[in-house]
Amino acid sequence: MRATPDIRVQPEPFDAARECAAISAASNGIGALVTFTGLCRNEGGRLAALELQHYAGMAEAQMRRIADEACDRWPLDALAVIHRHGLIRPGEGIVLVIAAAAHRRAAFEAADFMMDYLKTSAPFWKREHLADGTLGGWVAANEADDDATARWQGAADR
Amino acid sequence: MRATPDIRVQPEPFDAARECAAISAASNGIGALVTFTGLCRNEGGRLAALELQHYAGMAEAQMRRIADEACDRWPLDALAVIHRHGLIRPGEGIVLVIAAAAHRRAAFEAADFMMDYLKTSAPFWKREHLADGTLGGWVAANEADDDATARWQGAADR
Amino acid sequence: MSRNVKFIYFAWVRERIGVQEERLDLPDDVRTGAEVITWLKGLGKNYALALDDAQAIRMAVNQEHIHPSDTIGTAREIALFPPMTGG
Amino acid sequence: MSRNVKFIYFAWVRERIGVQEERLDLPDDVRTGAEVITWLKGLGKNYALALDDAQAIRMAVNQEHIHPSDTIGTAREIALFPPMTGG
Repeated sequence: MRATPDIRVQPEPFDAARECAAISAASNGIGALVTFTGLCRNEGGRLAALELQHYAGMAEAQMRRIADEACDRWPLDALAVIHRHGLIRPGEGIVLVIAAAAHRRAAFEAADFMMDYLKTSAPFWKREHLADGTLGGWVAANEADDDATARWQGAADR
Repeated sequence: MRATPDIRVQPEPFDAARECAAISAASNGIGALVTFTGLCRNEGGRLAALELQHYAGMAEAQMRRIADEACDRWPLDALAVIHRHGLIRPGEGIVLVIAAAAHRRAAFEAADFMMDYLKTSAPFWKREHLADGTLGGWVAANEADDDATARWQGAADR
Repeated sequence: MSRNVKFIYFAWVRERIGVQEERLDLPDDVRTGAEVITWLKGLGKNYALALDDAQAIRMAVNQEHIHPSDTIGTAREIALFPPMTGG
Repeated sequence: MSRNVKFIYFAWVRERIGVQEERLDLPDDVRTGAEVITWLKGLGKNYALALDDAQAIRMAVNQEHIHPSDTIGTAREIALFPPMTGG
């Protein structure tokens, strides 16, 4: 049976351990659990926080589209994706992806795929708040992220 | 600075959340944390437990060799690998890999690499204990695991 | 002939245009994403500045990504923003 | 001429040979992994049965993997086992 993704966009911190425990408890058929946590770096002390702006409504919808595609591509037992918005301090989590499957290949690839598409097609924008109290610039998109996303668009896809 | 892998072979359960927290707390430069947990499946109710036999001494040494190679290949902030031995019940963790890096590609690839090599070259053997109280057979190695490991042995390597 | 459409802006597009969202009467002969951008740029200097670098502008219509060459169809909500940097 | 070597067996290799580990005097003319296996198989039916399928046997010398064609060098400890199934 195809997994139904658990999608959340929230200002509150998430608890990766609690989410993993809930997923593990739901099935004894899971052999592989891959967790990706994207954390706010302090950029060598330069950064006080990241401000995450998002397009409410579309963010959830877009995350769900990507997650549904992952569930179609890989035999997953569970897929959870939580993305925070608002002000996030260094060391705090920004995004959490958990993919659970019978075997590790599906779990690794689904989590990796989720992150690549989240980076390039989920409507979130990061702005730096600097340690000296000033407002920094908007973070520029990374070309490497587009390249990473392109990995999943082979001729055989769709 | 090259990360020093944290390698453990133990009969006791591990706590992925505690290990992640320790790694996150050690550095505010981590942007990506990938956690892989290999769990004992119940195989549709057929399995009472997996017995993990290991070659003490060589298991740690081999895990360290693989982890050192991962730290040479990818710019990691931390790499932890914990493998259990003894009797492990369905739903319990068998192996935990945590890779931390500034960016997600290194963390994903290092964790994936670690698992592929653990599967094919770390001296552990699994035997099934069945739900009906009898002793099952030794689990056969999976050809797909050899193929997965071969992915890392491109012409450009070493 | 025109239809009333809700426009939403994000990140530095929002800052340069100077509003978070607004309702505008979009002429019926504006049919593609690229035409929407050209039309907006005619509304004022702030729009021209915000949307000057076409390569750096992304669009969504009714909360789905579109390419500049795509037609906007029955757009109720059009969003304009720089490349996304979530995750 | 021979040297005293510690042999360790794992999984079904251990069960078929019937011991977990043992010390054996390995003749000096046994130089490669493959020669070790051939020599062991001559020690008795249990060894022959355990090591019959050469494709399914893996070896480590002094706790490092070797190929059957590799020389065993100054082996203090030789381990024989089926393909590993950890992780």
